Amino acid sequence: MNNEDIREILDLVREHNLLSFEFERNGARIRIQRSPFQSTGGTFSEPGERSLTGGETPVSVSPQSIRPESVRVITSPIVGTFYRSSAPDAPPYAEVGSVVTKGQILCIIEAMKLMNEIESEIEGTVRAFLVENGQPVEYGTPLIEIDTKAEEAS
Amino acid sequence: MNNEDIREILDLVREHNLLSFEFERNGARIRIQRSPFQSTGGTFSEPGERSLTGGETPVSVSPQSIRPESVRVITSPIVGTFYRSSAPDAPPYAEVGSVVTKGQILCIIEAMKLMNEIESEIEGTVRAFLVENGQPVEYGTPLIEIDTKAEEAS
Amino acid sequence: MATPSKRLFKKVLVANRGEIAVRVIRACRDLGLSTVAIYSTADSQSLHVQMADEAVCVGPPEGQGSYRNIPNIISAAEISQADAIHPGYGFLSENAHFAEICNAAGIVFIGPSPETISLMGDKARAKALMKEAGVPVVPGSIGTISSESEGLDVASEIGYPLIIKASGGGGGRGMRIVTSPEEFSNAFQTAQTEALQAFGNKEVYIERYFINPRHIEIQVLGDGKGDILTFGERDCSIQRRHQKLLEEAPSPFITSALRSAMSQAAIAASKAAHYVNAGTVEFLVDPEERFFFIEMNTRIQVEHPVTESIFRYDLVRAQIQVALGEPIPSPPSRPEGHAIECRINAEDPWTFTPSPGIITRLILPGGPGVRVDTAAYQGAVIPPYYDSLVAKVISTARNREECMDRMLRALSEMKVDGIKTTLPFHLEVLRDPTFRSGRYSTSFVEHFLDRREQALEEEASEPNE
Amino acid sequence: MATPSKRLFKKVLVANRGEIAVRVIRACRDLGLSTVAIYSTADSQSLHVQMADEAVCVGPPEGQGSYRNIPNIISAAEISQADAIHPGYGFLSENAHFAEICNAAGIVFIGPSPETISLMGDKARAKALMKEAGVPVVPGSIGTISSESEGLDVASEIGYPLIIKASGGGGGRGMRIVTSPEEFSNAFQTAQTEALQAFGNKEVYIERYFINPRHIEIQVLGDGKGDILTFGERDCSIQRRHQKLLEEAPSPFITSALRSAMSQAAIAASKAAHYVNAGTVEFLVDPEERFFFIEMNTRIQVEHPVTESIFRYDLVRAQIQVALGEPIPSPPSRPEGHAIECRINAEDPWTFTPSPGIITRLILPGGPGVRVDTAAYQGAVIPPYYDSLVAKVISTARNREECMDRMLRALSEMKVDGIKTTLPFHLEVLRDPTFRSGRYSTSFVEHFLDRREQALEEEASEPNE
Repeated sequence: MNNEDIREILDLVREHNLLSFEFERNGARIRIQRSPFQSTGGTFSEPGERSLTGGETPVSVSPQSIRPESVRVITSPIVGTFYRSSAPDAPPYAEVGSVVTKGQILCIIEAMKLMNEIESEIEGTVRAFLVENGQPVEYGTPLIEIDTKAEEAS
Repeated sequence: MNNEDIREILDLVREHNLLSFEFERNGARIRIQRSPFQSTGGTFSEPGERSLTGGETPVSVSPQSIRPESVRVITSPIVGTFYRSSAPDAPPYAEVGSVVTKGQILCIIEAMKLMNEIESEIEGTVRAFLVENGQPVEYGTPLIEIDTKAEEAS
Repeated sequence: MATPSKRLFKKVLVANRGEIAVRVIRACRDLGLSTVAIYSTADSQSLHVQMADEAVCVGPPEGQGSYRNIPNIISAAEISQADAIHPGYGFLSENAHFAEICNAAGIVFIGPSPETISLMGDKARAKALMKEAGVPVVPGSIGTISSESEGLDVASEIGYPLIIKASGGGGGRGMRIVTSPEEFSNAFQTAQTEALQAFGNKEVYIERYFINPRHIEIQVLGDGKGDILTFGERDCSIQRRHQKLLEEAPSPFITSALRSAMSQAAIAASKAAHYVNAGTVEFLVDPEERFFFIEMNTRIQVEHPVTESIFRYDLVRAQIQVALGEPIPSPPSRPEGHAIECRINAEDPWTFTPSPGIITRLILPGGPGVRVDTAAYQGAVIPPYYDSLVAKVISTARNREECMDRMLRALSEMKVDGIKTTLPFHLEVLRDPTFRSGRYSTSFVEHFLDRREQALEEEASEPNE
Repeated sequence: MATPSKRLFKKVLVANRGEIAVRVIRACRDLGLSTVAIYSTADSQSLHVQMADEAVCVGPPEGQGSYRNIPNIISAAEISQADAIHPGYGFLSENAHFAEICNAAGIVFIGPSPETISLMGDKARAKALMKEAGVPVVPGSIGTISSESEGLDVASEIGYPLIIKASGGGGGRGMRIVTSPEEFSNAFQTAQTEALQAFGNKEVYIERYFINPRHIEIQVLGDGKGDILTFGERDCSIQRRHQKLLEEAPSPFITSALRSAMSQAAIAASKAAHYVNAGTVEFLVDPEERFFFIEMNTRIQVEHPVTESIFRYDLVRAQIQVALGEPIPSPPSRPEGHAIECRINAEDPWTFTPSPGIITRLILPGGPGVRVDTAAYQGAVIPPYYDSLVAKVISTARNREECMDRMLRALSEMKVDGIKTTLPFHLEVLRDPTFRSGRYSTSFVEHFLDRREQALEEEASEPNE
């Protein structure tokens, strides 16, 4: 089983609106649990349910595009306001295309007047920013995509 | 088991409107849970739902056996008490094996002190009585099986 | 549980379906009585069937063959040994013949006597009796009108506008409004023809027609021992084509002097009819606060919960207790707070076209001051054969303002998927300034829908900026 | 809707989940305030998230990282511009530090002051204050006991049986019952060790231990203007291992003289603590009708609806109104009728093992006199991370007998599939002669379960005839 398989399974899980899915190859065990609501995605997205960060559920897979498997997504570990630089007039910590190292500061999340620096857990190249400067983020909001392969290639 | 298998299973799960599905090959374990919604009939048979005539839903198919297609079932057109004869000491109108003609009286259903004669709508041989003498019946209760082919053969 | 050893009856067959069947089963349970549900083949999965102790299928989907099928229903009571029948509302609830057959079969009919039902079912006889009892009735012909010329004479006495109604009818059919003598002849003939077609009886009568009246009804309860209890009024003016959509109690319009006068009239009306058990005396009230008897409903009403909420009184329980010959509790001398009921129907909220189907998702409102009476559940089917009521939501609060806000909250948290419902309609009504002011009449819904359509048209015709 | 132009706050963040979050959202809606839900990643489909105007994910499933995560919750209020926080019960509701941070951040904490929370959180300080205020407290040591010999001296003053309790604790941990001086030494050491392990503080104190007491609590509401309103008592004696399972009001045991005395004591206790907003003063009442202060809960209680039902008073609404600085309505001078609450938990009904999972079918009870507070819906998940409460069912009726019967009816019509619930336990309790007699104490559940097990064993050992 490779990443391609996993991706395919994840797509199936989403497509079939599954709540849980188990699988074993040897001894061939499978276990499926479906949601009783059969629409695809967001059955419960009601007018009332307006998430502050655009209604994204806190999973580390961005829905907007299919990512190469080398891409990792940095998600917000806290609730607060996302900033790309330390001050309004300061340059951003990183930009699309920036090569980043482990432990390098990528952005700031302000919470309770404190500036929390978010460090990269991996080495790679910044592929995309998923949140605008100054936007509120919740726990788990996808922030930045980092391509680990692109870094190696560069 | 490969991805193709999984996809096929998932389609089946959706098609059959399952909530959960388990499966094991060795030791052959299977476990299925269906959704209570939009299925055809009967998921909601609860202990509280005790029908007077033994919990049978008023469909003209007896659950106890698979019937040859030549067999027709006479169901009760009214609510009342089922009798096989016109009086306690009188002989039954028909018995298993009796050859009956169209319009022949098969049984009586007493309702509001009135004896309602139930006539056969078809010709054939009585294959079975599905209700005991003196039992209450509701609208649609299967009463008598008539085999139309057996009659021809006899 | 309360199970006195010697009771007049112990098992009640509920000759109805939907929320009212559920409501009656609940009251029976509270009293320690067992219950028998009846159902059509379309309702085998219905909540009332699941809830009752026993259930008997009485016929095919169409009400005529099942819920109105007297022989099958009586027979269902016999085979299940039910010794009482509660008719609910609609179906056989105001059928004097059915009540008579129950009596003949030794089954207690939970309601008034067949004579009372029959008397009140004949609108002309009922009116004459009320007049005799000193209850103000809508000015109109004494008895039926046989000819056009007689009609014109009566009309000139009553004055215009007037309305021609079918004697045997109800529900808006066979009715014609006449605003001037010139229109009379044509309207009279049409009404007769419609009456004949709809009710098999071409007899018609004439009444004054009110512009912008309120529809106010008084809940009564005859205790079977000669006393008539009253429970104030309900305002049922929010109607569309004579179908009530929202009711409230007390009425924002009725003063305590008027309430007292109307209650006295309702007692006089009930006593004149030797009334036993729960009933409702319906009045029209004109803008000058004059009230006129329209008719008496000899059954529990759909909207009874608003009265129950402000009196904290279980009317269905009391119905059964009266039938049992047991004493019923006295209601408090005055109600407390305000209550509103919204009838959430399986209908398009703006065209009111029925929308039967499967409820694929259901979230009911709850919390303090919110009551829901429903037979709906997630996965339930709303069949196309019967009325389209899905749920009654009742809010209760200290005053009308808080009650409306609580209802808005309750309806906005209610979710029904799979079918269309009137939730959007009710939400807009509850936000409408005229409704909120309390100054509305039976023409409210018509005007409200007109205003709404006009606003939408204006919006559509505005140029995009 | 009621939206005065100048209000102290307009948007309330509900720092909780489950039914109490739903309950608070409802009260906010009724008052025209907008709401922000917080949720853990396990709760993204929860009803409180669906119901609120906005929702912010504050952390992973475990409560420590989400519903108890102060920085994330304060930050969620900041990014959503919520200007008030309602803490519900449990989680951060009695965390003085959290209330302080709210204040510092300019967010209104809907509850008493941090000082009051802190004072009442320290059981020894609270007891000392109550003693000073003339409120009878459970006889025991003044402050903590530092040595075994000091403990033995105090014990001989109080008399046996007695209980050794952890100063910093609660919920049954670090507690030891001692019936004679011989047992004292061993129990003292064990209690100290357990207290250290559980609360990081080995301090303990000694109290008289009551046999068969009743657990009675008085609901208070400090109006913020110096007045303390009381709302009678709730009887919470039906507990298992200090977990309440069923509550009722009024208590079948409390006389009106005792109620009045306890209410006066609760007022004295609240005034001594400068109490503002809703709170509960808990007492033990011995069989001789003497009552003793145990502790004060500085938040809304799970069982508040029974009080709401008999007083027809919205306590959560009043909490918010007090925090808004608005006047609150006066409660009626005396309650009406009887109310019972059953906590239906997702647990095995006899072993009380939690039973998380998906609710595959849900039918909630309804009709007159039945209230349901729940965050459950068909298809909802009961996650394993939090308390197992599925729904609170509250029945209200004219008297206790009718109230119990109505609850029996309500619970028997409630269906929850997919998980185990305590419905069978509650149904049996409601039919138990001792419970029905009203003569029970906090040991009821233990004895009830023993009786039940014995009956089952006898049944099993009987020879088949």
